[in-house]
Amino acid sequence: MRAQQIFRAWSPVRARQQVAEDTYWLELEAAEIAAAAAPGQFVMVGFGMRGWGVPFLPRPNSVAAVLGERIGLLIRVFGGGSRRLAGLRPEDEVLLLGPLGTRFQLGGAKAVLCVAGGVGLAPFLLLPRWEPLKRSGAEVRLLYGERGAAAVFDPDKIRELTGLDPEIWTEDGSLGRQGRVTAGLDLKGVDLVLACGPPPMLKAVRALALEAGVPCQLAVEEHMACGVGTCIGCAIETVDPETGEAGYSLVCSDGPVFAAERLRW
Amino acid sequence: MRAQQIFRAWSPVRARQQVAEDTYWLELEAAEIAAAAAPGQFVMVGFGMRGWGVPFLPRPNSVAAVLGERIGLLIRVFGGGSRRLAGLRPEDEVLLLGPLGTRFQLGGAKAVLCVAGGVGLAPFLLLPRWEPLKRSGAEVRLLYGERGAAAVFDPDKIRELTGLDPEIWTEDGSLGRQGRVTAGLDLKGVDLVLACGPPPMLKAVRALALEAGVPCQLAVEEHMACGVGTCIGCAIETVDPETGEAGYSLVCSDGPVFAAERLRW
Amino acid sequence: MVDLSMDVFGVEFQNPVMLASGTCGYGEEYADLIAVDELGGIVTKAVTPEARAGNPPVRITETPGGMINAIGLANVGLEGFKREKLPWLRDNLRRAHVLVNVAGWSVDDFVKVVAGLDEQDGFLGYEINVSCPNVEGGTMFGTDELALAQLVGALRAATQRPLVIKLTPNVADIGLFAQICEDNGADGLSAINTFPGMVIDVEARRPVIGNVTGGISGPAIRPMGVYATWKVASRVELPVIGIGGICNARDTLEYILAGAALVQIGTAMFVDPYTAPETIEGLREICARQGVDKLAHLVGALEA
Amino acid sequence: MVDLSMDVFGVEFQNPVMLASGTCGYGEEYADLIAVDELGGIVTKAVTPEARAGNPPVRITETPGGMINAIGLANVGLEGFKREKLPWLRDNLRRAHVLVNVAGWSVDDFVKVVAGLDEQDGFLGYEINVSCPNVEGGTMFGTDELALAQLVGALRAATQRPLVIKLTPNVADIGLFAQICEDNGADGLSAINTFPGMVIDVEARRPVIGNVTGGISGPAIRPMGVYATWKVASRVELPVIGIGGICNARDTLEYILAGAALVQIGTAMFVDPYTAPETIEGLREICARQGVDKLAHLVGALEA
Ligand SMILES: Cc1cc2nc3c(=O)[nH]c(=O)nc-3n(C[C@H](O)[C@H](O)[C@H](O)COP(=O)(O)OP(=O)(O)OC[C@H]3O[C@@H](n4cnc5c(N)ncnc54)[C@H](O)[C@@H]3O)c2cc1C
Ligand SMILES: Cc1cc2nc3c(=O)[nH]c(=O)nc-3n(C[C@H](O)[C@H](O)[C@H](O)COP(=O)(O)OP(=O)(O)OC[C@H]3O[C@@H](n4cnc5c(N)ncnc54)[C@H](O)[C@@H]3O)c2cc1C
Ligand SMILES: Cc1cc2nc3c(=O)[nH]c(=O)nc-3n(C[C@H](O)[C@H](O)[C@H](O)COP(=O)(O)O)c2cc1C
Ligand SMILES: Cc1cc2nc3c(=O)[nH]c(=O)nc-3n(C[C@H](O)[C@H](O)[C@H](O)COP(=O)(O)O)c2cc1C
Ligand code: FES
Ligand code: FES
Repeated sequence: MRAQQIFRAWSPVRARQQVAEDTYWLELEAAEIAAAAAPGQFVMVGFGMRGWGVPFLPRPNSVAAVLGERIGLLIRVFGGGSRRLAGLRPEDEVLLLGPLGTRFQLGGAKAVLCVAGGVGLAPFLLLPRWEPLKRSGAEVRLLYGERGAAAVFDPDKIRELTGLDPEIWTEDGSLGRQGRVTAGLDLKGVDLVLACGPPPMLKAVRALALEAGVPCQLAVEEHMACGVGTCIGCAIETVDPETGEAGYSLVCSDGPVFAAERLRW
Repeated sequence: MRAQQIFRAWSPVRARQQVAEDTYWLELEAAEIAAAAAPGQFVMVGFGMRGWGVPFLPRPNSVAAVLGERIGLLIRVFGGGSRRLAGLRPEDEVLLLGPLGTRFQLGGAKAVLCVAGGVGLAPFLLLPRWEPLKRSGAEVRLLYGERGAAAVFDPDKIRELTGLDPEIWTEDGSLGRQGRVTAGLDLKGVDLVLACGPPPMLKAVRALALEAGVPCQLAVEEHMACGVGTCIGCAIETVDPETGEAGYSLVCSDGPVFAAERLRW
Repeated sequence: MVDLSMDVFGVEFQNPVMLASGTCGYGEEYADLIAVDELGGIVTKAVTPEARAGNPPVRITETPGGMINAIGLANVGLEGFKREKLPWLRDNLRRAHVLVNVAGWSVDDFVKVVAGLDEQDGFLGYEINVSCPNVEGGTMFGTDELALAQLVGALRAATQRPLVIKLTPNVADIGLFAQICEDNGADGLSAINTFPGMVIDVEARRPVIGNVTGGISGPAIRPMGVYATWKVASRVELPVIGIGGICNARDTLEYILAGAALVQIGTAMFVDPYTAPETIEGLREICARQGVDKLAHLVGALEA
Repeated sequence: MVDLSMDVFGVEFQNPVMLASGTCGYGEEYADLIAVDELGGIVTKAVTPEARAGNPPVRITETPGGMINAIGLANVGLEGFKREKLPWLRDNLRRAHVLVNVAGWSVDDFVKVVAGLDEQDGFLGYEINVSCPNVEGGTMFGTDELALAQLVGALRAATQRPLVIKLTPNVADIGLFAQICEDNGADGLSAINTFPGMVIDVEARRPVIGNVTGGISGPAIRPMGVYATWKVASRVELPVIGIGGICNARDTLEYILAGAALVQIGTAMFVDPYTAPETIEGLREICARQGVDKLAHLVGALEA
């Protein structure tokens, strides 16, 4: 039996809105998942056996908000699956499975640096739901990088959802500071780094944190089918930090949040 | 080269409405097809390569109305394909190919009896667009049978679309006369019978008409892929009325309207 | 009340719906999502003599109407299975039957697993994976008449338990391979395993799958699975377990009419973990509507 | 300007996109819908020595991500083809190349068609259908090593024109059959034809298809087709024509990267007759974006 119960539910779309270039905000009614989800966790979003097509398999997406009995998803269009999700309208229903996977672990950290690349922003939008953080009163900084201004999720909306003032970086300098978000990585005084975004970004964050000796957790992605550990499909190379032994872990159930030193990168 | 040009066009849904049990009325904007379609002809309705799934192949559907630049379709839900068509909403687009197939032939007929079973009503709703009929001023009667009242397309709407007063038959007697529509087949004074509906009905109409020596044309159905005669998939058994030789004809291009005596039933 | 039970391998299956090997872990993984013990049964992930880490990522991706997988037979191995997995199956599945899927690269490998498990409790019999297209050489037994005959014979000598051979569709005449299994003492046949396939990332100009090729499963292969089941059931007397793209009760009936006494659901469980219980419910409804009081009467009832 | 041309069989194809046999009639049927002469080429519906009426209905139905067909090689026959179809091809296709698909039930049948056509104008060469799973015995050449070798040898002796053998995927090792074709004088290979399949109407308890079984095509089989193309191209030197589930330029590139010099689009033309011209346009766009100035450079460029 798992530590946390997994819910499976047909879930009506309640709101959908374009929030940036190729990027959409979806709100789904899913009371049980909303009540249980924590930052870092995800849901599998699919169409069950009703009207399947593209996508056939459900798609993993981070829980990006809990708004009463709704969850919010931040979806960027890559291929056919995310395109269909982005095109959903109120009246439509999706099949949800969740909450799934591991969560960020605060431990005793007092100064947390969150690094988001692209829609890797999603799990950090859920920070207000992080119980350990509320209890500890730790300080949180959020860095958020995108290619250009058109792709940036509205900073005001980020403030509204999280209470945090995001520090924005764009590669072309069209908004916020120019450069990659990893260029702004000042780990002084930081005692926990959390990151989510494209692999090159995660690798850079990981290298900087390991070098600085700052604890670091990364939320990673891999192709998934089941989302619950039965298909053994979402393997990622890891090392056992104690024995140094290399092997595979499952992103859906051992992750998506991994301690930086566990990833064999 | 074909006698009539075939158009292929992405076509926006302009209206959709449930009109009877499991039965929907769709209006699609398709100016070229609207301008050219004649009673008996059909369109292939599909989703192209965008978001395919179920249905994968397009589905044949009779042109049931021409309303300015729109065509109307009368769709009854049987399986996954018709269910998706029935669920379309304004904003959605479908891929249309048409007009396809043969049309009813009036010849010199002066008294035409139309026999419709179920959504076999569709081609007769297009009768106002039948040029030869308009010119000839022939008299038309429309018999329309359904299982029960819940399935009947509103007689007022039929009047509005066609100017005809349908004679309604239901198997359970819940509306109009009780019985099968073929029970009401009085061929006295009739010099042309047109029929569309389920095969048992068509066979009954055919037998009665052949017996009475009244010319009869049937609009038939068969599974289709291409709709334009390339796949040779929609074969139906026919006889050459002159040589008596048996063989196959293609419903999509030799039909869907066949002279009763050509069908090997 | 419709009777969905099937008498196969000398025992009663409460219904014909099993979960396919590699798609339900060792049962426990679905235990908090569905009532596993209400199913006809489950087939475990393949067990090999030693534990295996499996293939490098990417291991799975979607294909039209299905998916491709190259897990590489990642599994806990014979000892791991006995220690970590079998106890749960023994303690929790009272009515659902368990087949242990066995894979290997030599007759010895297969015999080692079967011999190592045969005295244990908690499972009914074996499903022999002679067709996994993912691991080099693994496809051999399933497409080589002589090797298959030897393997089945050796396994028959090693166990009295139900011995089911899982056929690969990747042959010209699947009936012939079914016949070989029957002639050499198998108790049943599963049809089908996945088709070899490949997906290419045209931007990176590389195969998407780490292992380059993988196996195709899901609805896309359902008509091939129904065909194979019909071919096999027409050829041999052994019970057939139909597999491939089953998503619901209607699909299950296709296989049963084609001659399957049991079926397995795989990929569709990823689309919706309720697929298996809803399929059982759906079988009850269709049988009731069609006036069928015992589903077993429909096995092979196709009029063709 | 991107160069999409391919030099194959000693001639230049203006682009690699052909229409597959049985899905474009004899070309004329699509002539008022698309500019057929702008394509790389077309493959005709199978031609047999005598005209054939084909199988009883139902001949086609949809399957998940594809379709099943059992047309039964309905065609106008050798004389009908020469009289009614070839003139149109000769008069209307100046740049698109034509392969005549040939089917039969004996070496003689095939030779008869090839010998009967060889002196005619209006086509480039032959595609030999040794794999049609619809007509009894028709599958034989494609799955029987000896019969295939004899057939290819006999046809080689009968013509100097390009001789392309269309392989069936219904074998354990398609590379082996490609090798046999190469060894016996073929000029090219088409991969793949359809997979045998079956669809059952569970209410009527009958096969949906009049012929009971049929061939599965469409996107559902694309990963199998890419795999087969890669296997064949890795095994032989002959040019390969990739077929199976191609819907657009991206899919075409999968086949080209796997080793195909040409491709054929079949089922997708039913979904949208503009598929072929849009695929050619799409190839231009992708090449331009990727900085590829000559598409031929990508043939077999997969890094695996
Ligand atoms: C734990 C987790 C959380 C995620 N959260 C979000 C989120 O909040 N917002 C968001 O926009 N995206 C998120 N993603 C990525 C999202 O799942 C992919 O963008 C999506 O699967 C791509 O599907 P597609 O059909 O659009 O693309 P395609 O490229 O057409 O997909 C083809 C196949 O590749 C797989 N695939 C492709 N890219 C990825 C990827 N990056 N990760 C996993 N599988 C992939 C698909 O699942 C599918 O099987 C998350 C992924 C994971 C694993
Ligand atoms: C010329 C013509 C005109 C038609 N006009 C109308 C119309 O105006 N309104 C309407 O509601 N229906 C009409 N039909 C029938 C309609 O095409 C079918 O109901 C529809 O194809 C069923 O598809 P499905 O996916 O809902 O059913 P499914 O049973 O899931 O379809 C499975 C497969 O069978 C084929 N199929 C099933 N039934 C039929 C059928 N009766 N005819 C042809 N193919 C079938 C489908 O095309 C598909 O390939 C017409 C058919 C033809 C040939
Ligand atoms: C992720 C995955 C893993 C699989 N692993 C195994 C395996 O270990 N042993 C085996 O015999 N079959 C394995 N299979 C094949 C399935 O058991 C089944 O035969 C196949 O998927 C077809 O059924 P489906 O279309 O319902 O999925 C696997 C399939 C998938 C999708
Ligand atoms: C309706 C239909 C008819 C076909 N007829 C032939 C044929 O006569 N000869 C042949 O070699 N292949 C025939 N095929 C196979 C196709 O040429 C092609 O190999 C197959 O459909 C796979 O390609 P696709 O997935 O793009 O359709 C036919 C396919 C279909 C769908
Ligand atoms: S997605 Fe199936 S094991 Fe992780
Ligand atoms: S539907 Fe293709 S020939 Fe009629």
